[in-house]
Amino acid sequence: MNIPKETLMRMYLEMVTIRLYEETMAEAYQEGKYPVFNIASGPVPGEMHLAAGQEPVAVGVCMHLKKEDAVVGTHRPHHFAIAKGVDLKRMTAEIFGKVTGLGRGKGGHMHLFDPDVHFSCSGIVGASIPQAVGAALAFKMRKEKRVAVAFFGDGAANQGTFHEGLNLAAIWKLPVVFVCEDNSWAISVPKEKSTAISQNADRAVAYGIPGVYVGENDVLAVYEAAGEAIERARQGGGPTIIEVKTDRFFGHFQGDPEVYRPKDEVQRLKQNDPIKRFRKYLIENDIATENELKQLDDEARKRVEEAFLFARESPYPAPEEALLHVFVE
Amino acid sequence: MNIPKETLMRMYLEMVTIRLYEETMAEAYQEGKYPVFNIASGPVPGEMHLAAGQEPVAVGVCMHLKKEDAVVGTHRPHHFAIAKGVDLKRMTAEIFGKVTGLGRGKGGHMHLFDPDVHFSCSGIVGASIPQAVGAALAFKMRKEKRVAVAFFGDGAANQGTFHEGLNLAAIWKLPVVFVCEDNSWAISVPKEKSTAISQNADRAVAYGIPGVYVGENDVLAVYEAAGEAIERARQGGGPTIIEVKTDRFFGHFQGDPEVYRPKDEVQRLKQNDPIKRFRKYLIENDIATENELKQLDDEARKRVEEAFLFARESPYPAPEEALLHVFVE
Amino acid sequence: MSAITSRKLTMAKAIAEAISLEMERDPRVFVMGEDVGVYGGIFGATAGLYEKFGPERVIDTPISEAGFIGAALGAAMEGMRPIVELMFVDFFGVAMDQIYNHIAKNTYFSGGNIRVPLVLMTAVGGGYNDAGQHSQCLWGTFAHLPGLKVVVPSTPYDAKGLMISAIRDDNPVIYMFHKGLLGLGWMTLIKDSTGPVPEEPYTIPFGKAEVKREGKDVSIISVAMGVYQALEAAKELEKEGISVEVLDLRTLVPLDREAIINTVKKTHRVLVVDEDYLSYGMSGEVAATVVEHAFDYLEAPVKRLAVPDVPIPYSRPLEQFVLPSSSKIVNAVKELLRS
Amino acid sequence: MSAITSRKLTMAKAIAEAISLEMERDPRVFVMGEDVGVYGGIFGATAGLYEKFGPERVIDTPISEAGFIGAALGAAMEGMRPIVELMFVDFFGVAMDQIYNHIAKNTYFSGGNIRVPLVLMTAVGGGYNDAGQHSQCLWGTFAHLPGLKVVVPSTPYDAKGLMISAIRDDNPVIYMFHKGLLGLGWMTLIKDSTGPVPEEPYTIPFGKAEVKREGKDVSIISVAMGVYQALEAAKELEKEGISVEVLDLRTLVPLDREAIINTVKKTHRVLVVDEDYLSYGMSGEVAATVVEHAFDYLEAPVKRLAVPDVPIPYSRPLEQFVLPSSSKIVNAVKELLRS
Ligand SMILES: Cc1ncc(C[n+]2csc(CCOP(=O)(O)OP(=O)(O)O)c2C)c(N)n1
Ligand SMILES: Cc1ncc(C[n+]2csc(CCOP(=O)(O)OP(=O)(O)O)c2C)c(N)n1
Ligand SMILES: [Mg+2]
Ligand SMILES: [Mg+2]
Repeated sequence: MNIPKETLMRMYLEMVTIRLYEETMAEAYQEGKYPVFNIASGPVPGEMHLAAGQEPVAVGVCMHLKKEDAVVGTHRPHHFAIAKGVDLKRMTAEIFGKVTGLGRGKGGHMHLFDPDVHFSCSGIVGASIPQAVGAALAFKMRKEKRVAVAFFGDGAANQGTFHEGLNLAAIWKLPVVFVCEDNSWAISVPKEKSTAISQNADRAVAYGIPGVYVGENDVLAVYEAAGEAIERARQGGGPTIIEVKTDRFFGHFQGDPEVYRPKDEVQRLKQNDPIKRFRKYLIENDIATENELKQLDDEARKRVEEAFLFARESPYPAPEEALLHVFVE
Repeated sequence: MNIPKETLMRMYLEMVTIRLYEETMAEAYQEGKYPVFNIASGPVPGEMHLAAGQEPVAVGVCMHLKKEDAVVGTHRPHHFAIAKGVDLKRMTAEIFGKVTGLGRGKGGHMHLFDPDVHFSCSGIVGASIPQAVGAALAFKMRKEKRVAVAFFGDGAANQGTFHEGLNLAAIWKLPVVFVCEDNSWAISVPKEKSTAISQNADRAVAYGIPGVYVGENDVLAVYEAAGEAIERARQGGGPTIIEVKTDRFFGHFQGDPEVYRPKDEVQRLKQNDPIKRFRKYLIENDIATENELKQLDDEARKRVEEAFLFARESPYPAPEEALLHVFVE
Repeated sequence: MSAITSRKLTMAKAIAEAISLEMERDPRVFVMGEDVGVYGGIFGATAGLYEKFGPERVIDTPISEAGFIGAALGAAMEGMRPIVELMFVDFFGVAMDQIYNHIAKNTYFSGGNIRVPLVLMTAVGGGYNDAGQHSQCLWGTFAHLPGLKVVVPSTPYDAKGLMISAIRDDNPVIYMFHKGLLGLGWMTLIKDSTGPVPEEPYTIPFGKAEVKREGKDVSIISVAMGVYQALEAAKELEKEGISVEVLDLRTLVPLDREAIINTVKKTHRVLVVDEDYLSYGMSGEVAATVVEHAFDYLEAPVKRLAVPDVPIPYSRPLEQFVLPSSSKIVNAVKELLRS
Repeated sequence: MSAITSRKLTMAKAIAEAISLEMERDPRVFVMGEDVGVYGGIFGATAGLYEKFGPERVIDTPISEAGFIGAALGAAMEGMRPIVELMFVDFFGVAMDQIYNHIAKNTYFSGGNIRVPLVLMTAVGGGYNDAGQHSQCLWGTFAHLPGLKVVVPSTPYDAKGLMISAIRDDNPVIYMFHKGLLGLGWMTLIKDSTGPVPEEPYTIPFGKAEVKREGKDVSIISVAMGVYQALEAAKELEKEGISVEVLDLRTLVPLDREAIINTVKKTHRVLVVDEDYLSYGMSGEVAATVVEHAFDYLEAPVKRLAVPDVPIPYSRPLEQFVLPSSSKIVNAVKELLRS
């Protein structure tokens, strides 16, 4: 692969932005939850699923997407949203429940909708798949060269919607790419206890479509596999399923006691931090200097800080707004 | 395969019984629907899905089953029920809506429950699969050497329950056999328009289980494939999916205009009538004489006639019975 | 609202015509579902569309309701206006998550930024011995969950106008047609299943109940088959000097509470007729509306005639026992007048 | 009913204890669901069971709700007594067909020949900013469809007794525990989420509402969190000389209509408090019951306080605006007394 430097630098920037975003969110989430951890308190209440460690999947795929391509994410949506170019300020404001948020505070962290960049997500495991299929159907019906991507987890791959969605996409030869994040866990249930075969990519056979397993949590490997699949989809070649081995650094949600997880697992996973590795790669291959990367680090920090500042300073919606927007006019 | 004559004769008897049953039912269904075909009139109202032509699947599989093995059928359930040994009189009475029916007239043709032989079915496409998985789970938990079979159509194989059920059975290594009847149609939708690959048996790969496609509507071929799968299940070897090419001689339901079906298709399929072929096989291989088979034909006719007579002569439930049996005491 | 017409159509044809007109008018409109193509829909609601618009806009699907209903949502969010058929409402349980957690909620979660112009059409109703997985109405279930408009036509005229309104609505609509009212050759025909339908497109606003018959002694409030049965009963009761007002709600969401209150103010007595299950459903909601907002006008307990909380049984005497009918309505009205 | 006890448990522990006792007593009882094993259930309803009974009787499942809930049915039909957890009730839409078309109907379709001794337990309720796919109550949805008993405990004591009744019942039961009442360390703690629970097994009959507090001016009828809020409000109102009766329905199916009628006969005024959606749900059913059967005793319109037909929003001020609370109850009661 011959990837332009600009692209590589953007990948780095996006990954760092995601990581910083998630770490900043983890802190914000803790606010008001000390000494008593109460999920309902603080500036960011409710459930919180963070994706630190899983940056390569989101970035490696979304680097190939245009603004008008559609992405449907999951309950753990921030990395996808950021990689797809969702307005970071309004996204953060949404997560803070503010009226300036993408959904005026109605959706929160699992319900981020940015129609400008065709991003949506959902708190229901497996729900993304048919919806991305439908976006692809719309594109195909209108003969537009647009692509839809459904992200979902290894746990979601055992939902019925996986089967139905992949079959529909295959028979209709739709421009959609299915991307499964294999982070080995669905909350406390390890993949090998939930999934009859070791790789969901092998389930491609059941739909007569290509299936690719990316066995390392590496943005370049993802980028390569995704590039091919997205291009094939865009050219009318139909769907692909890509599964990527990736790592969840945080608990399933913030506050997860993680009793089910081997004590040292996270520690071990972090040895293989995909951002650190990518950084090293960029430097060792003389693609970027420490200084250049430092600049990107700073840029990422600035973006994240601005987004959180915007969110914090934004007002809450008026309570009566709760009654609006069940329907549009 | 060395199949005892007794078994072969039973296969023939069961197939003939099914065929006669369906033909007799087709006639009974027409009663009261002439000159105006009104689905609500006559002694057998409502929808009616008949399985003439599909006898080999039901018989080839159920011949291996014991009374205590479980079978979950579909919206087209008569052949499975007969092959599993459901009480023919009470089944027919149920279809006639009589109080002597299996469900005292509450369920009708799509809801036949005979706990004595562990038979059930449902009008919902794909619903049989998880339920058979559950029966198998019960057997395994209790360490009983019993097997469950889920029957379903080629159309049902695109339901989410297919995926979920097969995955569950595979990870838990349950004693269940999945049997897909490929009659090429789901109402008006041909299999090639609904199913991304040509054989659902190949979807076994997605669950790491054996998959077998029986390409001819032949009771011996089914018997052989099913025997192996059921024996494996019984011995703790886990699930199998078997798909059988079979033929639907009637419309999807009685009254189906079948506009979607090539004019001569049924005519053509009947050339290959699995019962006629099996009859010929038995005679040509000197397994049975014309006379012996004639005796079985008569026995089948007697069983069917008795069942219909019982149904016709039975009383309807008292209207107020409608309020009973939502719950058991 | 539209020119007087002498052309009569069945409700099924009226629905298909509405869809056809809108497909001509708007290239974003398309149909998908099981057997909607060559077959023309099991209940004829898409008859002729495949021939006219071809397989690209009239799409036969596999039996994957969660898949294709979810896909309809995805397409709607990308600017299409799908009409998706769920063959029988009774099958909703395989696709309900896409319906009520996504189709019904995405607009709200997005603070109004996402439009979901989607019509989910589906067959409801019993009376032809198809048992409890093929005979339910379930409008109460859908009306309970916010985010879907719930439309239930009772005449061919309304069916066409409400369907056009549904297609043009930028919000998701569940459109429930009653099998017994469609005018299908293979169902028990009731005379009002064929009725005058203008050829041109027209809309009927949601949330406007219709007084189908004026009366002063008692109000019967219903939808779909219940309206038809109420009108039959009203004729019967008229012979005995009882004057019945019949109100057809037409849409459950939005619910025309004002019309409910107005009819109570006039007659002071209410019978709700509901082919859906009795408890926790439409009949309860109407009764509650009456006691909340028209309490002072009420002269007798509200009465409810609905399926008595049992799955619809198969056998004819059993099914007839649990379904509303005009003779049961006659009796209920008489009881109501005695109380 | 049982000896006086001073031992206090959270509702979550009371549920887990009930299950544990029944698993000891009856080898047919087992548990399955997502994260019910090592994790002990996301809401702790199965805490300690895995350690005690092992992976064969406390089974972690893949995220395949239609699959494993359907499997629970199959197992129940073959003589087991599964307790299956649907993590949040909001997810019902992926498995509803197995639940309401099969689990709820097989007994009826079989004319009583099939028993389905199955408990579907699930978490309900909001108030902690988890938005509309994780905060609903939806008991109205389940209570509308015949064939399931619907249990909604409000105290640890009831939770244990009702769970044991549910497990021993030969019919399918949906058992809905309110997240805010479980006594979880990571939720807003309310004091009654910990309460006295006897150690021995005991049952509480279904269909028996409980008068939680006697009063004479107005009746508040509710379940789960609403009961707790009503009791808080009653204390408040007492200070102003208003005497409130609080009725906890405890089960929606069967519904104790007699208790509803009796309380109306006593107080003549009713407020229904419902954390489920307003329309076509529990509040309507209770109001309808009152106007059908206690009309002559009613002195004011029935009032309803429920989620106003919007999906539960995320942001705190929005969510607080739509959920019932004790202060809203206080206001509603005062309005009711003015009318
Ligand atoms: C239909 C449904 N079932 C269960 C849940 C609860 N739940 C939320 S996330 C999750 C685990 C998902 O695992 P996976 O798909 O691997 O994604 P990951 O959390 O690992 O990113 C579960 C069970 C849900 N949200 N929706
Ligand atoms: C969930 C669901 N969707 C749709 C239907 C309507 N329906 C009944 S039978 C049928 C076709 C089934 O095809 P297949 O599984 O191949 O079985 P066959 O009828 O060919 O025996 C359909 C669509 C249903 N009963 N349930
Ligand atoms: Mg995972
Ligand atoms: Mg078929």
